[in-house]
Amino acid sequence: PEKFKDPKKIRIALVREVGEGSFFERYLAGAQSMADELGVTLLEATARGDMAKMITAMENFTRQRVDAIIVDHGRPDPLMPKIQEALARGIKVVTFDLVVDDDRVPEIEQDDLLIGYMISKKLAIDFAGRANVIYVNVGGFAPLDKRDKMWQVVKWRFPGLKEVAKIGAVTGSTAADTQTRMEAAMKEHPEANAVLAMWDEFAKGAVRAIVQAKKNAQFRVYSVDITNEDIQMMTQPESPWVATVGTDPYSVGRLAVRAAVAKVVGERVPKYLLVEPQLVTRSFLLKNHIQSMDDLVRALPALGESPLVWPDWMKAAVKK
Amino acid sequence: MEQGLVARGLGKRFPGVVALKGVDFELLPGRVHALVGANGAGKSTLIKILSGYYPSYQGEVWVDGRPVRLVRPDLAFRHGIEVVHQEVDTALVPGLSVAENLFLERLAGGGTGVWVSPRRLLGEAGAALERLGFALDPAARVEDLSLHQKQLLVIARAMLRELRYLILDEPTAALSLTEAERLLELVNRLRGQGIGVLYVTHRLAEVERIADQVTVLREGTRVAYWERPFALAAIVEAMLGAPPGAIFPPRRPEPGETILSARGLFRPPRVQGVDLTLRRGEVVALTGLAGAGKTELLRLLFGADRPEAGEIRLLGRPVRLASPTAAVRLGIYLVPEERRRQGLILDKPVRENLSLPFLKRFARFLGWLDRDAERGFAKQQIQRVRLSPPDPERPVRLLSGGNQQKVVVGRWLGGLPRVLLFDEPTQGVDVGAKRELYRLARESAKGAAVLWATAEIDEALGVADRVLVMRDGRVVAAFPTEEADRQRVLAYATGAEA
Amino acid sequence: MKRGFPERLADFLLRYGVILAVVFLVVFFKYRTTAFWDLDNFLDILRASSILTIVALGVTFSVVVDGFDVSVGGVVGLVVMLVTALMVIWHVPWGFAVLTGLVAGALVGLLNSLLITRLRIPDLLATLGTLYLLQGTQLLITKGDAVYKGMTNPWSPDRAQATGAIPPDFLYFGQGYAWASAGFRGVPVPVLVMAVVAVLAWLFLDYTRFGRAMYAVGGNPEAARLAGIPVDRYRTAAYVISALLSALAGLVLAARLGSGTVGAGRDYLLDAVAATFVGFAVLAARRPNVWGTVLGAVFVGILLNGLTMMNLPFYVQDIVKGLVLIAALGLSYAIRGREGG
Amino acid sequence: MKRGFPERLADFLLRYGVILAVVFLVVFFKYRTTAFWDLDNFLDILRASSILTIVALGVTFSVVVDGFDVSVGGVVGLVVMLVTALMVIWHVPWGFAVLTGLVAGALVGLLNSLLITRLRIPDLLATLGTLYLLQGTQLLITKGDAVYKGMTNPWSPDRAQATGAIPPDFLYFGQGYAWASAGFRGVPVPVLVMAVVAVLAWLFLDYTRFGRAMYAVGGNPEAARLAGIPVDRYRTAAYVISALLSALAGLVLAARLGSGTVGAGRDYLLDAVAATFVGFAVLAARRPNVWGTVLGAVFVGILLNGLTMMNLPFYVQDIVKGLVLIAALGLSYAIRGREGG
Ligand SMILES: Nc1ncnc2c1ncn2[C@@H]1O[C@H](COP(=O)(O)OP(=O)(O)OP(=O)(O)O)[C@@H](O)[C@H]1O
Ligand SMILES: Nc1ncnc2c1ncn2[C@@H]1O[C@H](COP(=O)(O)OP(=O)(O)OP(=O)(O)O)[C@@H](O)[C@H]1O
Ligand SMILES: [Mg+2]
Ligand SMILES: [Mg+2]
Repeated sequence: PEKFKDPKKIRIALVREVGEGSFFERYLAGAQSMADELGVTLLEATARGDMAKMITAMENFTRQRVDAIIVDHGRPDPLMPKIQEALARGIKVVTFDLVVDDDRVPEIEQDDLLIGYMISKKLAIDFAGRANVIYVNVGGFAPLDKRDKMWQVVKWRFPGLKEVAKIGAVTGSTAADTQTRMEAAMKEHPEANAVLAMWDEFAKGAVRAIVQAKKNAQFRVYSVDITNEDIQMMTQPESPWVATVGTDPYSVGRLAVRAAVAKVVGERVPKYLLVEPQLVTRSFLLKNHIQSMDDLVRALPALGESPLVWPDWMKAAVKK
Repeated sequence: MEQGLVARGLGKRFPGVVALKGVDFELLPGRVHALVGANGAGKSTLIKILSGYYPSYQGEVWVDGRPVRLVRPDLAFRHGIEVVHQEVDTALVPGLSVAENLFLERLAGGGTGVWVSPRRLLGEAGAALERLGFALDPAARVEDLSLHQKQLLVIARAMLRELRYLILDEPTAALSLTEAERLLELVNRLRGQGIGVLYVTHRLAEVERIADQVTVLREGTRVAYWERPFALAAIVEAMLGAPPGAIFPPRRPEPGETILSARGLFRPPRVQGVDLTLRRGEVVALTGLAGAGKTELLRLLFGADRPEAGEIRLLGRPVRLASPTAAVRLGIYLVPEERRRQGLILDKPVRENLSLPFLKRFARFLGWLDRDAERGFAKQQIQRVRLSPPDPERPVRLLSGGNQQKVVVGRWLGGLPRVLLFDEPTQGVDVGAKRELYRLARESAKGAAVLWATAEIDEALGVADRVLVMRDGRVVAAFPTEEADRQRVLAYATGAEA
Repeated sequence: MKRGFPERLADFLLRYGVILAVVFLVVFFKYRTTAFWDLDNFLDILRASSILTIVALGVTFSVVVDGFDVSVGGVVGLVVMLVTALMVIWHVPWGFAVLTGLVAGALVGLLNSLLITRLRIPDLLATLGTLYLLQGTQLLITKGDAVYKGMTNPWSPDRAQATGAIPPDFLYFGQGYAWASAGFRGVPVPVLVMAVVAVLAWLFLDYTRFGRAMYAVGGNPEAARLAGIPVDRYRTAAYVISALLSALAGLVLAARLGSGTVGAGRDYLLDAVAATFVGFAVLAARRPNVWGTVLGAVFVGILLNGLTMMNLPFYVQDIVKGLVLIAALGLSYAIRGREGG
Repeated sequence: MKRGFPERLADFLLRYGVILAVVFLVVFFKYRTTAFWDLDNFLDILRASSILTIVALGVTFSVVVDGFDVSVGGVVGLVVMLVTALMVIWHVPWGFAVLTGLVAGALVGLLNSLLITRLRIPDLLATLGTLYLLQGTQLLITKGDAVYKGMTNPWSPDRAQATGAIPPDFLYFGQGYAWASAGFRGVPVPVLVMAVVAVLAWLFLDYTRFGRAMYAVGGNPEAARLAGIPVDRYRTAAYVISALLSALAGLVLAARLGSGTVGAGRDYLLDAVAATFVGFAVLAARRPNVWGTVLGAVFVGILLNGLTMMNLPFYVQDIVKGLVLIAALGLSYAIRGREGG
């Protein structure tokens, strides 16, 4: 198509709420790889969890008249006006895990409600509906809030699930902090036998606490998100971390860039691009000798490259 | 080759001032060499050079014939030169104990090993202080000491090193009679041991008593030198560059109505029930040994401390002095004992230090400051106290001790004093400036009552119309100056007479 | 006495070191990026710096009285959550919510000064305690949730939806423009707020007796007290002002975000401190001063903006920030050191 | 002079205020929770506090020379990332990696002291600049990724997997136990490390002439200089020690996590400062001191542990932390204030 004559000229801006940690590193790597394959320019700004910085970045890119902006996480109320501004200036916008009621803006979503439901349900099933759960989660972060909603639902569905303690704090070193709190909680609630961690940083802390207290036998840990690091910890000998639900940030990153480029060149992109979250169990990993995300993607293609937004000209461009 | 500490053509300049130029000077073993001069004459500067305080200076110094460049403190030590600086606080380490301060350069690695045993240190310190006859608790923390206790500590420290030349910069300024006495004996003893002592003072009587030689500085140059016997008058003239008049202004006792009266002021440990009345037009001296409670009494009258009992009446009406702010509003002013710590904001220019209490006066709408009015006020006060240099924008940090004192006094004279409280105002102030202060006290006594606390009995007798003697927190005697004489006052102060 | 070229150069650097650094940065970015050199961009930089600047001015006040207020970030966060929650959850009219926010700020300031002047707790510690307190309180308001249109009311037993909203009039303070015209987008309101605050603070500190007294209190409390200055009252004032400014910053931030985000303002402390102390070096003031602080804050803003445009990864930006900070200060202080020595 | 009961009580509170607070907490938790009162739990508390304690001791050293090292958190983070990355990405033997980590720490300390003693930049600012620098650098090492077995090597063009691993010998320092026996789980190694560090620091500061000299430098640099103490050398030493201790803390943290978590150690600064200055109040020391700092750090640990057991949300824990801090300090300082007044 026209606009794609000179890909180099296409400038895609990626505005991220957070940039640290394996999830986001892999996400960025995916986006970058896609951009390289298509030969478009990818600009990047990271707000380190500070909304004010995030909208400042939006403003900057809007003024620079980039061709498209990918908004990664963040909260709707602050970002909505900025997104409108961008659209007003003819800049295409794509969001990831951010709800915007505007048909011009495709939303990529690793459906957090579904994630929350799947993992809670998995826990309920495994324990046949009765468990003493140490719940690790905090409010105030959109994805975590959505997952929490479904945990409430599942608790209501399975009255046998008891939430004996709720811990968790988002700090500079969340994992280490959770570990400390988990140590205390385990002692205070010897009856606890399950951990539901709505974010893998939480899970890491909880798992370390359990392993170092040699209570592997007593606990089973359920979590959200899946990265190389998580796979490593899940496949440790008698690791209590039995199941997690997530998507591959790498392919999400690639999808985001594709969607942005498609919008720029005038393709029509569906409003909702749902990335199906996948349930990954410890037994599955062990059975297939999975050591890394790449192995996992091979064994579980549903987790890999998304089939969404692949116009032929794009396939062609990648071929070259 | 000649013995002694010999300096030729010493000079030191600071941005804007030449503090010292071309001064020759020698200090011989077993002699006491007095160094006198007006405030800002350059005494401290000369001393700081000899102590290796300045990394650079003009002129040469020989120690026992060997040329040396004293550009670092440890060089001075190495040649057995010990200095007790004028501002003791610069030489002491708060947070450490008296003992540790006493043996400070051991910590610098004076041969001693790595480990230090606090207990042994305390023991040694105790013994040493015992020997010197100083009543200091080796375990006490320096920041808890009073000014004069700190002074003693610094002197003690100098004594303990095996020194050959001792330099004392106004050591007795903050000391009271008895302590000063003890110090002078000490100096004599050291002279006996063949140590050369350079003695800076503003108390010419002390020069008379112990000095073998005296050098006079004026505006950074050496203007005179004498061997015993000296003519004090000549010394004073050399210092001031003009024939001295009477030190004390003539009395004009014309006691008006009572301005301030206190009944049963009580704030243990140092004020144990004091009555006094101050009347317009009279200067009242409050004397007594250090620790008698003069300072504390003054602080009560100024509202700096609260009395546990007793009442204060101003013009007959009882007043509650909740804070200095209240006192100042009522026209009660205090010239505090430690000017650097309590009187001045060292980094601010003279102007701001002068106008500080009366900012309201220069404030227009919404507190807007009228800079011109302020500057005018500053200029006027500078003239009134004859500050040198007469520069309103100079940071007071850079003024010499005496001139700093003038700033504090000048500040209050700019107000509308009803009661003026002076606490050791002539500490470290030269005769000229002293005379100024006496004059100013007398002058302001026209409209106000003046209470003048001093440990120097002669000063008390000279300046005042009435003398109150304090001991252990009580006023033990009070008499008009005519009927007072040195012996009786001293007797009351020490408790020989009660 | 006359002085040679080296001295005069040194003196020049001492006075203008930081300013030079800023100018250098601007020129550098002008030529390395396309979009930097542009009026709107400068206004955006100022808008991005405005909140930090206001906070930093608060810190400056506390430093003027020789104290140190580390609770500022906490106040910002508290006010953001409080004000938005009042509007969204409890339907409080925005004007009233704003008032409440400011009052809350003032109260925190009072608490700080009570701890410091009455209980005699060292400034750093007292305000640190308050900071912990505030970090917790701001989350307590919503039980840890963020505040946004249609949130579930954390205090309703049946987790009902909150039906309130944040009115445009309020948002105007964070997102609006003044003096807009055909050719000109207008001046962002936060920039105006910042400018007003800065000018007022400057006049207050440098031209009124109150400011003078505050500096005196900072210079030597004992002497100030014995000169009849009501020291404790001035220190109280300083901490209240500090907290009030932080509260104001919180309001602007809330208006800019249009919602209450958890942990907002947590990161302002370090930058604010940096800005304040960089201010010491500006024009060789050697004391906390308003314009120095402002420059210091804008400094950081310029860096962030320019570096993002050069598309450097965020962690590289931190490195550069550190280097530039050190360089600029080294310039000023190294020389002063020499002078002092 | 003899003193009545009130004075003696005041004096008692002044000396033991903080200690009392700790005791009170322990008793309180003993009765409000089931698992708190238990040897293993105390050891866990100590383990949880050990890293903070080591960092805080670093800060203490900087405060002893009347400085202030705010870069400690940055050093912790840097070392965590550096050491783990060396082992996982570049297959460096763990002993060597540890060495590198310590060297890196020492270098940061040197940098700080250079900025402070040579360039004469005020401590707070200099270390703040370093902090920014470090926050960036630690992310640069892995381009923002965490470090763990089987991570993709951020530096390999084809995103190959890193094949290194963190050996158990290294993990031992964070997760191992000493003197384990049938009845007794053993003492966590981090606790041992902490104890050793504390004792050494204590002996050094209180019983060697170097330590006393450091206090002298902090109390009055001028006087120290006049006494022939090489002031700048001591300040340099203090900052190097401070950084080294932070580096050590980083090592323990890395061993405890068994991986390089991004942003680890970012939050230690405030708590470390709190611990250090709480230490001032312990036994009315009125100056930075080792045991005070340790107590201050453990204090925070106890709170966290006990409140978690009571299942309070983390923001309430912050509030309590603030209140307890203020109360404990108020107790000590209010009284000193009176004495001083
Ligand atoms: N660091 C400095 N910078 C600038 N000027 C200084 C400095 N130190 C001293 N001076 C000036 O040098 C002159 C001599 O000061 P010095 O302290 O030697 O006088 P002094 O004889 O000791 O007076 P006093 O008897 O009051 O102590 C004074 O004019 C003083 O203002
Ligand atoms: N014997 C002592 N023991 C402890 N402290 C003392 C002693 N004597 C005096 N001081 C302290 O030294 C200072 C001066 O003594 P104080 O003010 O009590 O009596 P004074 O008559 O004013 O003495 P000065 O002549 O120093 O003014 C006071 O602050 C006091 O705390
Ligand atoms: Mg002098
Ligand atoms: Mg006195």
